[in-house]
Amino acid sequence: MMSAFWVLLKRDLLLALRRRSEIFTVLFFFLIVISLFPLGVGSEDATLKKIAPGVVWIAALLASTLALDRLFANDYLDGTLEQLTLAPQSLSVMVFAKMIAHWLLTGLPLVLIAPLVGLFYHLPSNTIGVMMLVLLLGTPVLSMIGAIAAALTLGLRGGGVLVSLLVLPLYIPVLVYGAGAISASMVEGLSIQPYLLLLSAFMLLALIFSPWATAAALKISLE
Amino acid sequence: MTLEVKNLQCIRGDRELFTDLSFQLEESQLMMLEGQNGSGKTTLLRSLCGLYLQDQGEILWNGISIKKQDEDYRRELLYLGHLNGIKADLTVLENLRFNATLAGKIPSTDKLMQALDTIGLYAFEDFPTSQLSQGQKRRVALARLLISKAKLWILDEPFVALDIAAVELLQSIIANHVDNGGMVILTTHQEVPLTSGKIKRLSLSEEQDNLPSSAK
Amino acid sequence: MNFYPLAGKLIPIFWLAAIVLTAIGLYWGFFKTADAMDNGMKEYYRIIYVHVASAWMAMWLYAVMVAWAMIGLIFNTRLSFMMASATAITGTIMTIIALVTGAIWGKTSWGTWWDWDPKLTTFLILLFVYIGYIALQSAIDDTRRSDKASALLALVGLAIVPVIYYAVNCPDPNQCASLHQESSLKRVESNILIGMLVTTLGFWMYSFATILMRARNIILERERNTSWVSKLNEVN
Amino acid sequence: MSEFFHMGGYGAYIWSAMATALVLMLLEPMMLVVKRRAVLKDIKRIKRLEERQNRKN
Repeated sequence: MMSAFWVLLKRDLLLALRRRSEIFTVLFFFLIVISLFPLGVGSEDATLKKIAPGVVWIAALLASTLALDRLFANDYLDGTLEQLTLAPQSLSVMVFAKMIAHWLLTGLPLVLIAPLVGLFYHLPSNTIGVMMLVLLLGTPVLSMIGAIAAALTLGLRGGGVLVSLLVLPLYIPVLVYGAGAISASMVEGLSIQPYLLLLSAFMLLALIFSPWATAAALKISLE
Repeated sequence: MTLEVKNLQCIRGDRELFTDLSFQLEESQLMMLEGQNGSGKTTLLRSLCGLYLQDQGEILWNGISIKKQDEDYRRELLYLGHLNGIKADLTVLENLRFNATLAGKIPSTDKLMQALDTIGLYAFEDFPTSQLSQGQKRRVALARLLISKAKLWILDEPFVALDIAAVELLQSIIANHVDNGGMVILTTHQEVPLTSGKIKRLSLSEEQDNLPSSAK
Repeated sequence: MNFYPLAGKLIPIFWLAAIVLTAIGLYWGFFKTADAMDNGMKEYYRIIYVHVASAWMAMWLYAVMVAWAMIGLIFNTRLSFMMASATAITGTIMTIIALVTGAIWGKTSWGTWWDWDPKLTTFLILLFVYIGYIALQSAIDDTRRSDKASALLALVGLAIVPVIYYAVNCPDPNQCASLHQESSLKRVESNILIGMLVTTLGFWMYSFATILMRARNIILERERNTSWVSKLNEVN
Repeated sequence: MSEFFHMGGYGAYIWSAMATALVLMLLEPMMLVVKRRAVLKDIKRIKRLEERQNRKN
């Protein structure tokens, strides 16, 4: 069972490596959205600090939604997804491998680019640290919730827009506490621990339920 | 080992594809599935794989419903559909190795190279699959048959896009599998000459009653 | 299909009950609660009957929809899926009514049409979830797949909506422990409560009636090629 | 009577809230009836087609 997990994870990373441009499109989308806000809202120091937490997270939500399209679509079109569901392995485990690969390719780059966002928005260094931490906790949840929607909309016309419609409302808890933690870190004397605990709880719940629900959704979509 | 189908019924949309379908398949038997387009051949094959949930009836493997066996049944099963199930960005060898590992076997490179040789892709192992022709891509998919340990092969139009040499090769691979006690179900217009074993035929020709009233 | 004729018989009964109960509830609310104003309530409290009734229905119907979806997924019964999708649209309409009347309430009591207060926000998100369900269902042509896929989405929504409610209610977890929102029901006078409950009952009946009507439409549409449909009185 | 509709200056709000609910709750069943008629019409069409086919056979 574990060999299927690793071999699939390795395959997805290898495939992404052969099409490097796709990793960068998501990353640059994120950066472009981030840099649009100061142009639209104004670039005073106080404004930037105030909007930064929300902007980072909304950009992350949009970027992660954008990337969902690719999670299963290619495998669906060339028939490898069909073969995955027929392999004598647990589909949930394989789906989990694909989620991790997807996060490594689309979520992790956002975490790593966060210091640059901090520079753009004049954030203090401890806030940048908090931002990286909450992105690290929150973006996997986005990938895992998104995977369910991506599986449900597999192969549909206008799937991309539909995925956003389904998934963005479900991202709200991550947005609220992810952005809340960054804001709190800029206020003297506020603890960010409760935020981190809540985000970790979301991650745990997503870890338990999402692979299972995504596998069920894939089976429905492949019928 | 037996595959047994009891009173199977599948409905697609508001159309009844087939109803009350029963048959049994034993070791060393090959079943040819016949029927026009839209008669439900692919749907039948997909429900035999467990990809499509039938509306009524049962599919039993060794007397136990395939729904209950899940992974144990899938270990005995090899399905080849219309899609090749290979990644264009991987090389021929990578594709084959990945598919074999998924099936639960970690094969040696020698064995994989030998399979590629047999299927007519000698020295193509490091080619990206995207650079192959349609027929060659199909051969990559067919190479799975050579390294598979599965007892039951379910092949949907396996001869499509193959040239004459490849058709003969596939015929001999299938005959060989039946010789060794395997079971094969396939849809095709191509005859498969067997050296041993038994050929069964199942026709899904539509009867008038099954036609939707709007199409009458 | 015993359901179809049975539903046909029940629909008029539910309609009658809906009209009578809603009328009684609103009559009570408008004419029998004058003493509420002596206790400091302003006239606009009368919006609350429709608002609360529709808001309760919006939530209850989601629960009903999920229940049908779950039954459908477990037992693979087609009727349950049809009931689930029939429930979704009535639920959406109830959510819209709750939002509009909530906004009007907001204008009268807070002086602004929209306030990002937890309850209104939750209903806005509930509306998005309903719309997602309907959008997914209408995007899939194959009825089998659309039934099951939307049912699964409804289940996922059920798991996440309470979390959203919590997040919206308590965006700052540092303060939530001390903040205990008392149930708004307790503050309501019993007289007004009677009006609210009777109106809600009327809305339940309305929902039953429209859901059954829609379920009948869905059945007819999906089974139009079968012989039992062509033998119905309606088409002869 | 006008006192009743006026409702201490909040009449417009209260009645518009009622009206929204009423309009939506009338519109929904009306749409359902329209839909039902359309479906029944289609079923009759299918039936007509079928009967003609049967007469030919």
